[in-house]
Amino acid sequence: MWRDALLVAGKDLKIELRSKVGLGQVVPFALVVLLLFGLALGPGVGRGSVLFSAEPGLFWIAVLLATVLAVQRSFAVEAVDDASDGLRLSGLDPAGIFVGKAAAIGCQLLVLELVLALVSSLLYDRHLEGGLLLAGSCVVATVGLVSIGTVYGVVSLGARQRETLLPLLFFPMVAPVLLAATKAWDAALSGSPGHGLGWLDVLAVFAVAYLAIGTVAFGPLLEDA
Amino acid sequence: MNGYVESGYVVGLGTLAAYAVTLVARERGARRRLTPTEDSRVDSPEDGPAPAAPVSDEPGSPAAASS
Amino acid sequence: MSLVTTPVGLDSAPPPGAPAESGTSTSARPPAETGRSRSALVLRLVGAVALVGVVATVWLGLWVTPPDQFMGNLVRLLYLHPSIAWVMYVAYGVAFLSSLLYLWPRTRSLRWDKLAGASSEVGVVFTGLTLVTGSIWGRPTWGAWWTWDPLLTTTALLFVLYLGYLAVRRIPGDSEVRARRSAIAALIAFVDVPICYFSVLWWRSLHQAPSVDDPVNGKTYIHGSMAWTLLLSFVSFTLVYVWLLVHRYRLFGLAEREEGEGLALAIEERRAESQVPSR
Amino acid sequence: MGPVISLREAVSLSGRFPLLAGVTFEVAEGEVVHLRGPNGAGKSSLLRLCAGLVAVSSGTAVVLGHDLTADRQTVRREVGLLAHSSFLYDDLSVVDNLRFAVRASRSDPAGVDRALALLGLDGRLRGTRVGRLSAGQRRRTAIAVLAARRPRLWLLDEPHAGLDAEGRELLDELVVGARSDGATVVLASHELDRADRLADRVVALAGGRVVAPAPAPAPAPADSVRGCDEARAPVSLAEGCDVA
Repeated sequence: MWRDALLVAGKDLKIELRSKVGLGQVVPFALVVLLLFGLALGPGVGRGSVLFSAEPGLFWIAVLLATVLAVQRSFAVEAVDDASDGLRLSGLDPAGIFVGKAAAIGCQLLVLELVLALVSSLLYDRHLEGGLLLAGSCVVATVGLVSIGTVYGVVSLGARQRETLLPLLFFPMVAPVLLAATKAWDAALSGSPGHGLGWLDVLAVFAVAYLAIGTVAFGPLLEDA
Repeated sequence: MNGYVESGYVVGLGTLAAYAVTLVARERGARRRLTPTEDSRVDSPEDGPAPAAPVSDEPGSPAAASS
Repeated sequence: MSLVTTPVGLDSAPPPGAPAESGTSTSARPPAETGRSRSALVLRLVGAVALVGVVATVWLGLWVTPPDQFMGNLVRLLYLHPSIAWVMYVAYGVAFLSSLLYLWPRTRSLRWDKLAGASSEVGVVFTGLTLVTGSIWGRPTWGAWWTWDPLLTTTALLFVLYLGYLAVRRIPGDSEVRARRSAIAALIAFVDVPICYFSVLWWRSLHQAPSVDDPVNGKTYIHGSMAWTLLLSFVSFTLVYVWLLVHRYRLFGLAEREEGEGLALAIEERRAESQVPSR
Repeated sequence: MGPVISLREAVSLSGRFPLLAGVTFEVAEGEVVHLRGPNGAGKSSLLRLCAGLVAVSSGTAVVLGHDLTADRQTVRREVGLLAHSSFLYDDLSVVDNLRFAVRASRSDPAGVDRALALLGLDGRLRGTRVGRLSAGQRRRTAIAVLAARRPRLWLLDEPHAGLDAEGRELLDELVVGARSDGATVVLASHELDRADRLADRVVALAGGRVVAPAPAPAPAPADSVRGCDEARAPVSLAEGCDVA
């Protein structure tokens, strides 16, 4: 299973490096989202401004939106001229494909989160503290996001109108992740990481639950795509 | 009686009644579309399509299959 | 095969062959077919009792029971909102259970898939109503239609979650394929419910002392007649749920039969193409 | 070893449309079978069924000893399906695509270079991205994937489509080579004469059913490898003997 996972992840990342869609399109998209938030919520600078206090939430909404794009890109590669038979025909172990694809998207997301963290702290004038909790919540949240993202990616592979189905399925599911990750970041940035640890547990529960479900459900779902 | 209570009841029960009526209407429509030779045989699960492709969906029929 | 302890009305899942009777709609049209199968009769009974129950609840709730010292007449919404919310959770529970039963190889049958679909759709209707009655309750009590109350926020998430589930059910495909995909989607959605609830509850408790007068376990003094009305409303709305569930289930059965008949025709036409009398 | 493919009244549905309406079909090991039939007769569906891609709604289907009604996944590793869509990753180079396919199906990695040579893809084309190849070259890459994996069962759906004259010759030699390797080939092609020459047996399909298994076009004793006496020595995948 792990051998196949490595193979698929390697393949996806090589495609990503070659085609530069992740860095070339998804990261800029997330940056634009941050800018739009800035325009929408007012230029205020300094501690009192809306942007300052909302920075964690805006960061994580941008990450969520980017996740959907990354998942859609990852499965668009598989479904060339609408034949998703390639993956099935490859003889790879479905759980391996799931872990491989999730890991590949996860790597791209972590890079994206790093870039976004720097840019958002710049844009919203909020310098980063409590780095450990920030990074920890990023990793755990990303595991949850990519697990459920990959599962719903293959579910919407079958649907013809898959561009609109994936967001509809994805966002309600990851509401707890958005909530917990934002609160964890809030705690870290406001200098009291202690409060954030509880939220880290919520993220962990979510990540473990959907990593397990994904490994089991991906095979049958791929068959039906 | 304050307006909120009435509006709550009207909206709540109104939607349920509307949903009930649509369900019954859709059921009548579907029944009309089925072949007019409405045999009395019960649509027990074995009533799959032609034997050539018996895509039957469950083995036994519920105990209460009546005539 | 014994059904899981689903409400009695369902045990005799009336076959679509049964005559279409008027159910609770008032037009007492004489049933077209003469043959009246027993299960259709049970269904009518459930429908009638549910109707009577609801009417009684409304009559008691609006006129008979006294207003509450603190909330005044607002308490009358208490006979509507909690029972609708309760039915919502029952509907999703039934959908979850039947999806599990469909996925379990031994008890696998399309009947569970139809049941999960029917119960989820009825569940979404009740979720919508929970939101509406909840915010109507909230407007006079907390001064705003939406106050991010933990219960209502989770309900809103459920609403969108199961709309997504219904969208997954509509993805075209073979009935077995569709059934399995929907069952898995139902499991995924259902696992999210507790996570959503606790994270939202915890999130709200950070911002507001949880002493908000929660409509479900309100601390109002329950006067004798109030308690009875509350119980009556729970029972009658559950029966309404059963009645709606069975009708929606039968609709799936009819749609499946239509599909089945189409299939027989398709196979005949296909055979004709080969112009050779099939051996 | 029993028949490589054995189908009894197999039915496969797409939604409500019966692609195959009861097919009885059997192929022995090492045989080359040519499926003939008009468009929509069910040729592609039969190939996809044997590759384990579509569910068997009813009847029985056993391929390479795997019962497809129970498990359709394990057979895929031993089967090579060449279909209209080429299952290639546009952003990866030709050689990367082959390496991925070979390692995914746990085949012998050495087959990659030999396949590239056989299909004339080992020069400049080797490192170019598949996305930038011409349709013919993409087709050759898809065939090269099969040649590299050397599956025990070749299922070819319109293999000659999109190939130039030289490509078609190469494909025919590959089929002959595959058979001499002990593989089994089932191909559906509109190049009727070419396919008939390659095949030991022709099976006609119509309306999703086998209509009349026509007798083999020319008596070909099983042991003599067809084309041996011709000027060119056969291209055998095993030893990779050079093309005269």
